Amino acid sequence: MQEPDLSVEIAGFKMKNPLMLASGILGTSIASLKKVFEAGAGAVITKSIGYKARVGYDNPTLVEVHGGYLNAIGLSNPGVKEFYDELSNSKIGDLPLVVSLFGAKPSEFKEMVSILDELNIKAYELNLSCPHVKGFGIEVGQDPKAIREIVKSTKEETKKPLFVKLSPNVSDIVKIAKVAENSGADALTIMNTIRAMSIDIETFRPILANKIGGLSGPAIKPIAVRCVYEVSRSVRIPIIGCGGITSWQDAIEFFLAGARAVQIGTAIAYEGLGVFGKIKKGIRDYLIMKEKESVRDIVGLSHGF
Amino acid sequence: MQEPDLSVEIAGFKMKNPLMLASGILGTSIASLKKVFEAGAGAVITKSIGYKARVGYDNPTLVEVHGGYLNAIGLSNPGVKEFYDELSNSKIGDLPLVVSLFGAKPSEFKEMVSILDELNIKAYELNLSCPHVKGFGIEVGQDPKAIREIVKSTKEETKKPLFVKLSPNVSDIVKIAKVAENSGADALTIMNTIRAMSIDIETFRPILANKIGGLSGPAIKPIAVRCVYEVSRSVRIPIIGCGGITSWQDAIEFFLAGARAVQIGTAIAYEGLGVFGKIKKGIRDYLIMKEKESVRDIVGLSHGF
Amino acid sequence: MVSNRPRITKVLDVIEESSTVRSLLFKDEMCSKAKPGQFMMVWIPGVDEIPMSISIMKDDQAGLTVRKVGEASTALFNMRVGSMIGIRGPYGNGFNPIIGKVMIVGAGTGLAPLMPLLEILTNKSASIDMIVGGKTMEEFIFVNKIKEILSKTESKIVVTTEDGSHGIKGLATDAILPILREKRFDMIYTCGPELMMKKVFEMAQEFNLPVQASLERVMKCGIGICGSCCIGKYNVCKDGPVFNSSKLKEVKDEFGLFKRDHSGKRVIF
Amino acid sequence: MVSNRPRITKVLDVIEESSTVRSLLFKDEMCSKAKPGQFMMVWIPGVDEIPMSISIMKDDQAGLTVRKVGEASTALFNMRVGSMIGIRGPYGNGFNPIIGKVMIVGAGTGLAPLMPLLEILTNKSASIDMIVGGKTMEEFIFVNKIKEILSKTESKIVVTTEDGSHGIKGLATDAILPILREKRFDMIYTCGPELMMKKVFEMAQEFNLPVQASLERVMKCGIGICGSCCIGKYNVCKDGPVFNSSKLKEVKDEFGLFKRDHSGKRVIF
Ligand SMILES: Cc1cc2nc3c(=O)[nH]c(=O)nc-3n(C[C@H](O)[C@H](O)[C@H](O)COP(=O)(O)OP(=O)(O)OC[C@H]3O[C@@H](n4cnc5c(N)ncnc54)[C@H](O)[C@@H]3O)c2cc1C
Ligand SMILES: Cc1cc2nc3c(=O)[nH]c(=O)nc-3n(C[C@H](O)[C@H](O)[C@H](O)COP(=O)(O)OP(=O)(O)OC[C@H]3O[C@@H](n4cnc5c(N)ncnc54)[C@H](O)[C@@H]3O)c2cc1C
Ligand SMILES: Cc1cc2nc3c(=O)[nH]c(=O)nc-3n(C[C@H](O)[C@H](O)[C@H](O)COP(=O)(O)O)c2cc1C
Ligand SMILES: Cc1cc2nc3c(=O)[nH]c(=O)nc-3n(C[C@H](O)[C@H](O)[C@H](O)COP(=O)(O)O)c2cc1C
Ligand code: FES
Ligand code: FES
Repeated sequence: MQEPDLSVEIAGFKMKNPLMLASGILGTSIASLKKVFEAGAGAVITKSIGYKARVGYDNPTLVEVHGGYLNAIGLSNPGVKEFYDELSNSKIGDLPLVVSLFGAKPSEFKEMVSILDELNIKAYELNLSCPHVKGFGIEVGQDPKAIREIVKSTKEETKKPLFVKLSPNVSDIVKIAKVAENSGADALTIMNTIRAMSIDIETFRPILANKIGGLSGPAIKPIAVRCVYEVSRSVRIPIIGCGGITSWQDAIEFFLAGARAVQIGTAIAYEGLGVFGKIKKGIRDYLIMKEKESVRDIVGLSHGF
Repeated sequence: MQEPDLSVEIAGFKMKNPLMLASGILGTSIASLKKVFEAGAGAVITKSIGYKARVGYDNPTLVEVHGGYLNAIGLSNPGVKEFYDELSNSKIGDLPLVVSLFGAKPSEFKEMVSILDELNIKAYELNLSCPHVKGFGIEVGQDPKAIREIVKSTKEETKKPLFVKLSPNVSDIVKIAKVAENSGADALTIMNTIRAMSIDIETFRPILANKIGGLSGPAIKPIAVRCVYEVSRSVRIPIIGCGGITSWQDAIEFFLAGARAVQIGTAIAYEGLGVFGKIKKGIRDYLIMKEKESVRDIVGLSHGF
Repeated sequence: MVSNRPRITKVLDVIEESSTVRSLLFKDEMCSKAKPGQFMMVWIPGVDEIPMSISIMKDDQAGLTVRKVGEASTALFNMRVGSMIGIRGPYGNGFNPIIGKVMIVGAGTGLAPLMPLLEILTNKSASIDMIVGGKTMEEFIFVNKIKEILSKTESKIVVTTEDGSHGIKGLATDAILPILREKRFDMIYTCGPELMMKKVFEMAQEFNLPVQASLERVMKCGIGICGSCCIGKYNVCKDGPVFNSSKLKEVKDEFGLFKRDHSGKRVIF
Repeated sequence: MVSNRPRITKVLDVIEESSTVRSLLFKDEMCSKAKPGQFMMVWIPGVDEIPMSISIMKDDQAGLTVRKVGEASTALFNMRVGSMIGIRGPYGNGFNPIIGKVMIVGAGTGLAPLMPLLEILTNKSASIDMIVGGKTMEEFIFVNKIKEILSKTESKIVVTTEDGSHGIKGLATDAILPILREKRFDMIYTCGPELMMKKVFEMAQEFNLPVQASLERVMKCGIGICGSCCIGKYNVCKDGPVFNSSKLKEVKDEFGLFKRDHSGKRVIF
């Protein structure tokens, strides 16, 4: 049997394998991102960058729960200008780098892209779905009009592919996904974390300083699979699956649901960076066992039933 | 130290302890419900009853996932008339019985209540939130107008307390909760399961016959805690917490978040009916340790921070 | 880690038991080590998931024996070597095999859970009286296998058919009375149509003998939470499928009288 | 089951180390059995959660030693017996204690992670040369305790103050050079201000001696996923806090040059 082809292509962006580092995990510096790439990721995404610097929330910003983690980092980031200084084409080299952006209004996204666009960035991911920062994430990601304006005006500013990252904290993710597609999104990342909370029973207090945070990890996987399945049956652009992927079996489940690539975040807390190699090997062996030539051959296979 | 008071009262319905059996679990017959009551529940809820009989979905209707279960039973029920025959005041006795109802339109709810109301039922729970049956649950539970009409017209038909069970599959559960409150709901049950899916990677198929089901169990607990916290800060009527409660610590977390009582479902799959006794004892010991006289004293305590 | 989820396995062998009954053999560690009388939920992808007794256990393999009845059982019946099925379980309590003189009363595919029991009992019991009932000769299953197993012990088999095409003409229960009058038993095991089991139970009560009967009800979850398999205060999937005499007494208002369909509606036997 | 979650514990004892430094003792099984140099995330409910070295381990108790600096450390400093804090960890790699001749260079609360190391080393090493630096006499902590521990072995302690109020006048690093010229060491351990550690590292490089230095960066998750504590390709919380010479070389473009604030912005030392 021939070696299966793990490469995938998303709106012209070719990746050697379908595994991406999810935004906000180890995405502070190019050095860290390179390390993740060397561990086996097909692409890496920076943490979400905003127009201005934000320190984010006070600690505790992270707490473990059964089956996952809550985080309320609060979109801490050094601002687009400082971040621009952090990057340089010589540093980036041929790192398959995606920059994640958040903002409150279309002009901010436009401005950020115009600053960054000369860099050797492969694509942008618009984070319209952070579940715990007022005015930036979810309020935007639930509002069709805001999505339309942001995607359209960002699209005007760059020729690079635009991924739009959606929130599951909506009544109908399919509707939102279609709006993003019709506004010019080249791919959809599904999904971000789910608004959640944990209270300490000894002190009676919410543990996160921000009280509410986003739930990630295995706990949300079945919800993410459902979102990928529903959306991929209703849009034409590629879907990047994200949410709780920890094993190669999880990754396969997302491909079958309709994802063309997958992102890995919280699994790194459980498994370390070795998780990329393990999942890659698992996908390869699975394709051989199922006599499939490439990852592409299993994308959306569950739709047939 | 005096024995703490575990009793709670919800819209005139007095329960000896704040633990309720969640709807759809073991709620087919009075004999089963009695057994759960004898195991230590303060109140028991029937599975959701509709106007007409429904066989529900084909199997598989249930599948385990990491941290919980997916189910798509499909609101199978014998219809209100057959169910009426199943009950009788002599059978019910003083079982603290709540009947769960689902329906597609206000007239169905009205009709069901008019049939059942003479029975020794303590309260109704309107299931406006089943996440996987078209036309009944979630479509209703996302639509403020439908909620208003159903709650108002059911309220006209009965003097018994009405609990309205809400779905987390909405953009803003607080908004929906306020609609239910303003329409006359006496309490809110928060929350039902979350739409989710599981695909078998050997056969490429969604496992549930209905493909999409509802996620319950520990995985959804932090989401339910968040919903209870947010809603209880915005409405005046009591909240009944539900979602992933498996231990006494979980129950306490819900009380602190703002729930006056809690429902237990999936935990029975992990722990059996003994879970009621264990949780009850845990709550009692906790109240003693924290020098609180009653469950009421800890409801919503986390709001102070 | 997650156990109540179908484990996909391939059918390794299909054994023709009669024109309407086949046994399927497959690899499944967990069910190969089950207790006799336990069952599994068998997923027939794209069709249904139905409860099936474990009729064969050997090495790391388990087997089921299915009669084609409706859509799901026919799909299972039509499976070939290599077909994929999903197995979860083993579920339920199973029979409690005792050491002593036992009677076993089985009919139709009710013999399926009795076969592993029989094998264990032959290693334990001094004597087994086996009564096998059926409508007609052609529908009989396992008779040769049973004879072979029983040949190892001081045991007896009685076969009854309603049309008299094999063994004694009549119902299995007709054959029991004379034996009960003659011989004292420590336990009666039974599985088959509920009305037959009810009769067995009543006769056993008369003779003051303990019974273990394996019941059937509509199953969805298989793990004791959905309530669809309820009989009295019990769930057949968890508290059963094997009911002993005292439990049978507790459910006397339902046992042999009615069951529930998939909607929960009562269906009179 | 879930380990990265604050374990609430009560402060059992508060020890005044200096006018600005206190040690808190509390019960925590896990941190009482940590490796020297590991740290914990300490939740001060309603205030903040900050990384703190484990400075005391005995029986089922652990302790921390905090200098009041900003809001969080002052809140911790002001805790009383009975106050509740939340502990998660132990985190990080910790020091690798060796058998042989070692030098330990500490300053300020940098001594905190060095104390458990010192106790282990006294049971292992033939000789310890301890250099303790500080601004002024009043700010010194642990000196008597260190002397007591060292008295058990063939060891030496050198104290330096910038104002000359105690020991040698000058920086800790000034005191090192003569000792390095005189004596050969198998390892240099250091914790304190980053510029001091940088100097120690450079001198050690000159003499071709291996170093283990415990670094500080802004920490949020503590478990190697948020990236806020990055230095080069490493995360201090997971790959550190203790960096050996080869790792220090790998991060030479950042070590002693800049760190990042809570937003990720670079801050020059
Ligand atoms: C514990 C247990 C063990 C069983 N063991 C065997 C066995 O070893 N061999 C065998 O052939 N059959 C066995 N059955 C019966 C089997 O599960 C099916 O009911 C039968 O095969 C017919 O199913 P069908 O869907 O093909 O027929 P249908 O025509 O769809 O249904 C026929 C009848 O089967 C029953 N049935 C259908 N689905 C279910 C279900 N999910 N749970 C329970 N009953 C159902 C209904 O009462 C229905 O009236 C067992 C049942 C139980 C509860
Ligand atoms: C591994 C490690 C071990 C440490 N051990 C000790 C110890 O044993 N004793 C001790 O007194 N201090 C220790 N610190 C430093 C301590 O975590 C705090 O930084 C210090 O107490 C000041 O915090 P503050 O919030 O009160 O001051 P602030 O005025 O808020 O901040 C002062 C400085 O502390 C730093 N800081 C604040 N919050 C954090 C954070 N979450 N993570 C890292 N740095 C932060 C910032 O760089 C800031 O410039 C350690 C730090 C690390 C990384
Ligand atoms: C600590 C942490 C920080 C995160 N920061 C971001 C972020 O800055 N931007 C973003 O789009 N998503 C962020 N996320 C969400 C992840 O990218 C991802 O969508 C989510 O965690 C679900 O995937 P997972 O279960 O594999 O982690 C963050 C998640 C975590 C756990
Ligand atoms: C098998 C099963 C059946 C259910 N059926 C119903 C139902 O009929 N009506 C209803 O309102 N909720 C139903 N639910 C939802 C539960 O009542 C509860 O809201 C949910 O499971 C979350 O609580 P848990 O995590 O404690 O199970 C069902 C849940 C399960 C697992
Ligand atoms: S099948 Fe669900 S309780 Fe028995
Ligand atoms: S503190 Fe988050 S990676 Fe180190």
